[in-house]
Amino acid sequence: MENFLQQALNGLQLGLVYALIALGYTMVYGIVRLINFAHGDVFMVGSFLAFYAIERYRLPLPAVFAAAVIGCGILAVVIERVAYKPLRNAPRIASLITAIGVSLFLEYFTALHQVFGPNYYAFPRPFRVVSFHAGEIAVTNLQAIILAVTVACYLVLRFIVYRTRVGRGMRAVSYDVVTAGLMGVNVNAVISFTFGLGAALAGVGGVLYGIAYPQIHTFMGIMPGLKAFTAAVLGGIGSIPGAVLGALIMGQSETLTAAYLSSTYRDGIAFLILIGVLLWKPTGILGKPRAEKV
Amino acid sequence: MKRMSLAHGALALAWMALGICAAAAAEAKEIRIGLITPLSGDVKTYGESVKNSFLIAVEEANAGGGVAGMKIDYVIQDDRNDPTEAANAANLLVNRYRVKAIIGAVTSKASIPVSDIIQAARIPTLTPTGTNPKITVADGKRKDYMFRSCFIDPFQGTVMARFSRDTLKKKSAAVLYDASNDYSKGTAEVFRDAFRKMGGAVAAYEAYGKDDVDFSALLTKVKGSGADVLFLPDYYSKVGLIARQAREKGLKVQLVGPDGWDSPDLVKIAGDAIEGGYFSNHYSPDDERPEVAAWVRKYKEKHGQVPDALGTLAYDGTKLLFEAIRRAGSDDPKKIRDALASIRDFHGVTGKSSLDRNGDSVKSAAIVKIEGGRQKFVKTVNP
Amino acid sequence: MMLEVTGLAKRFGGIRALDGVDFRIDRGELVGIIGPNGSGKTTLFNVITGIYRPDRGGVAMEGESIAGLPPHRISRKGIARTFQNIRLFPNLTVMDNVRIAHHPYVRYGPAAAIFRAESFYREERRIREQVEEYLALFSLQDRRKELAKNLPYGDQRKLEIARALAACPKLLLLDEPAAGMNPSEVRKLMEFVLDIRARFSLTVLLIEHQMRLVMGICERLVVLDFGQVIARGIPSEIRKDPLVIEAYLGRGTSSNS
Amino acid sequence: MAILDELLNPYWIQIFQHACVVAVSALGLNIIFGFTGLFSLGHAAFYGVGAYTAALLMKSYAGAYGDGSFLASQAAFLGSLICGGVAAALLACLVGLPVLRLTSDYLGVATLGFGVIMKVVLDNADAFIPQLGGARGMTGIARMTSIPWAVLALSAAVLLVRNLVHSTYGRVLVAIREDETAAAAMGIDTFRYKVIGFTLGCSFAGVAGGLYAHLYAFLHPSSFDFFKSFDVLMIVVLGGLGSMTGTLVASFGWTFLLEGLRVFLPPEYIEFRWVLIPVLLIVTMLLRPQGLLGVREIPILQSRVNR
Repeated sequence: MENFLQQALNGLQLGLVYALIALGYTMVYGIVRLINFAHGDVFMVGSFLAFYAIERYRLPLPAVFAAAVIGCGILAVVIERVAYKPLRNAPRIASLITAIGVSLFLEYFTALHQVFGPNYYAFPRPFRVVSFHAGEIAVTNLQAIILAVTVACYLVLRFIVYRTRVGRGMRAVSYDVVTAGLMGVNVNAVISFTFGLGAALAGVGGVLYGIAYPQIHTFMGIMPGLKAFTAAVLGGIGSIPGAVLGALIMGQSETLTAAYLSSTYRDGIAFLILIGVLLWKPTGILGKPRAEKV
Repeated sequence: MKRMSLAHGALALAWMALGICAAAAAEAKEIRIGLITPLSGDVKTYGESVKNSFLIAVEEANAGGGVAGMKIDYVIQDDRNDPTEAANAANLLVNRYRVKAIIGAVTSKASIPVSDIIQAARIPTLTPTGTNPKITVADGKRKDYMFRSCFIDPFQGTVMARFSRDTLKKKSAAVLYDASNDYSKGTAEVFRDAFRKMGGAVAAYEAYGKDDVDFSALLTKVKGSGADVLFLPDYYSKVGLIARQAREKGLKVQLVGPDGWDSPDLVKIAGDAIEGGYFSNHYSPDDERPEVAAWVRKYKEKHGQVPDALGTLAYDGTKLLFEAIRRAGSDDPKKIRDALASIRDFHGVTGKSSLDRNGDSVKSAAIVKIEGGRQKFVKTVNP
Repeated sequence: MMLEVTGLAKRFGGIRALDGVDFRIDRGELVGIIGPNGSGKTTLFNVITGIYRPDRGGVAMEGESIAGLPPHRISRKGIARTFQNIRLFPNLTVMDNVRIAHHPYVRYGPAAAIFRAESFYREERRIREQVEEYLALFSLQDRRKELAKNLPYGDQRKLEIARALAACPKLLLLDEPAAGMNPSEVRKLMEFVLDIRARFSLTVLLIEHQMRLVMGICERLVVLDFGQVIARGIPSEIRKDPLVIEAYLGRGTSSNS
Repeated sequence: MAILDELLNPYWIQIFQHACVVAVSALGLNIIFGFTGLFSLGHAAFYGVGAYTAALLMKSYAGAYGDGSFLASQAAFLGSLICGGVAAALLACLVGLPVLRLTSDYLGVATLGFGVIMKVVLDNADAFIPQLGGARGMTGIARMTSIPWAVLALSAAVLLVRNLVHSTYGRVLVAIREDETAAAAMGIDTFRYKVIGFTLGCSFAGVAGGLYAHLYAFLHPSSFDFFKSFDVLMIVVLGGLGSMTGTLVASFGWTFLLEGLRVFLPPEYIEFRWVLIPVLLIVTMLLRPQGLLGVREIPILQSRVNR
């Protein structure tokens, strides 16, 4: 039992990091119906920005987060302007292809020596990791920080979406772009803001990920990105609580598969769960069924 | 449906034309060799070590007046650690650039398709780092133009199993390996079997995936298994992460591993967690032989860091090939092949090696301990 | 008897879109279904054609129950329809839109298509001739190679009816065929519906908002409100029915435009 | 003469064959996505299934009968290609029956998930069938694919797609893409045809996989991961969804571009190859969102019954 709880705690840590990435996927999808495959790579950039902030400039932790958040936000807004906005009225698949293009570009471009370089870098720990023992279970201060930061981000996000003007704009645009535009919502600004906000969360995720799994390289964003995206779909893409729920399920399924079956099958099982859930609820656990108007 | 307009036809043709034509000129009194190495993709960093070392070896040779009176001309191709691209690169080098010999590829999954192509084209090729036995011998058939200047998977697994059992006196081992990496998987299997044969128990034998970063589930399992030694056959980047998480989980077992551990970055990633670990290597940078010191200095001068194992192996491999060309005294691929096959007791940075009848290197391994964040030479193990 | 609907019920969440609808249509009749917005008219069509499964009740086509069958099976029993919000195949040509409807009757297999057997050419020729007939009927023959999405609105409506006819139905369901048409177009449409009914010996059931159309051509009317039949009978009676007047005028949704 | 010499270089010939193989697979995805409108992100998995099936059969044939005569081995090759296609089709049908009930992006995600699962299976396949090699890759595959085979397979694929698309069956698939509800109301069993379209498209991938296996003579699971599915998707979209000509142009363009950059980029910029490719991809997409050719076809691929 202690073992199980310990494993579940491990899964929680992984799930919380996925959640931060999944939120960006779900918001962007909710607003422009785009699977933003470059999101995982924005997360990678966040990790690298934090890496430089700590290693080279010795910034304090809050400044490290700020650097990653701002850097990722700007990057995502630029990506949106350059690669997605011109295609907003084109077939949806066109922007999906440019998203894949942007993703490849970020991976290979940042691997150049002139940018981040191709190495596996050791991510410096900005604080010492200490374990606390509660009976047989070890909890680290790192896990506590990850939990606290993720919950805080989630609350801030909910506040923005449900309590602010721009959040109302986001909800309006996600409901109907054209009508929102007619009602005076600045659609372009709202879309840019959404990309920026999603990327900012990915930036936070990038910092936490670097601290938790202290090795970074320019291809590190692919799998967490894919898993987080899957989590968002699992929870019901477009739904904010859904993304968190999906991410927590992904984290648990991966860790428990590794613990009780074999780590080799962790990806396989995670996606089996995804397919199973979709067959049971075709729009994800918390996704609203989109009835077609006939 | 509309008919295709001229403009669109032209655009389409332009796309296709991008790939076609251009020619190469060859000069006399030169021997052209090729290098296939991953210069993009997830193992670019290994590919660059190999490229840097290869270039140092070429520069040295040319500065000394070339090899057997011929200047070394070279063509470098990227394989992106992708078997298809590696095969294309080999084809390009063999058929279009008409190289007389090839160094490459770096990873096993890229080296196997390369070995098939160079065998058909009869171009002697040497992989400095590909450890899968199937590179030189597949399905019982020796590819007689393919050689390797590093250990094969079984050797290191056996060495570390014996070291753990006999020297460290460990009774129960745990093994964590990457199931999608043949180097990791192959070494793990051999270690497991050898350790058992020597009377030890294998308490945990667990796989993970290439992109896993969270090993807590596996480590919790290892902790519960009561193993007193943990074998980690993988590259330093993964090993560093695992070691670190193991210490954070309060796991206090002896860590051992193969040559993939060799990189200054291992200590950076793992911190104290890797302290006291042992691994098998081709050489140790603080080995006192003059070749080693000279090589480390040269690499540091050029690239500002200590060379890793892959780079050092590539340097030795390239030198080995040049030695064969020198002995052949010609740029005839057949003669170079024969010379390669006959090399015995070649002295390189990584020690003395000979190529056996399968084209594989027979060489001793160094056991290295990580102490005070540095690699410390422990002893040499002969095959 | 062509179609019989008994006690049909369908709910969406808390809304009873259909709540025990009964009516029957005889062979060759032209019946109109009217009712205010949201009274369940289109849902009724969707349940009859199998797009929605009914919660309760039965639908019988020529005495055979079709309730709960998938749409394509129902279509093959001889029911074809048009849609309120026009659902053509926008990126197919006018001709291909109509040709699709022949699919259930095509007598060559995929192998014959791939190897271009004689039967393929024979059948394609036959289909083509028939399609030409339908297109001529709707004066669409000059637009046969245009993409459906590029047609003007009126032609799209016509094309949708042509496509439905090409499926060789016994019963044709028209969902607001006159929507968006001006009075002269509506008059032409009325004549046209009567004409095709005679020519193809059809039974027609139509939903319509425009009173002019239903009163002008329908032999009988069924009035829906809140998913229930509140009146049925010949147009002149319906016009005077107090329940109907209340349903329409009582809520201010006048539809006598 | 120099140009001819260059073009006949075995290197370009190998790339040409690879382009043919890619085109066969991409035509399959065009049936699935371009014509039927089913968003599949798992095409490479079926490519892999075909590759491993054909290679395994061919290898066991060679083992059972020795090298055999030329004709016998060519016939065996044809047989294993067909089996590769059939294996992919069977699996597609099995996967499609549940998964094709999903629509648009959800279908894409489910097929992507299937691709990831398939990669895990291939990585561990040696546990069940040692010859498949698992993560170490499968070796010892005969080089059977040749120019005639590649061209023959591609021509057959093009002909098949062309003849099918310009028949009532092709029209049905396109109708499903355009409006599934309306197609069902026209008496079309849409689910059945979705499964058929998906299965057929995947069988193309299977045959292409068999050709790939016997062209490169080495199979590794990493050649069939979800990234490779993206490659095919890019080709199909780049060429123009629903355009066979576009798929052909993009398949050849893409394959030759990847390889051409090896030759054209100055050696010191070789590592920029994969920086340039995504840039070209993005720019092309921005300039031609509907694909290079949109829905245009060269005359030979247009419908004759339409005129």
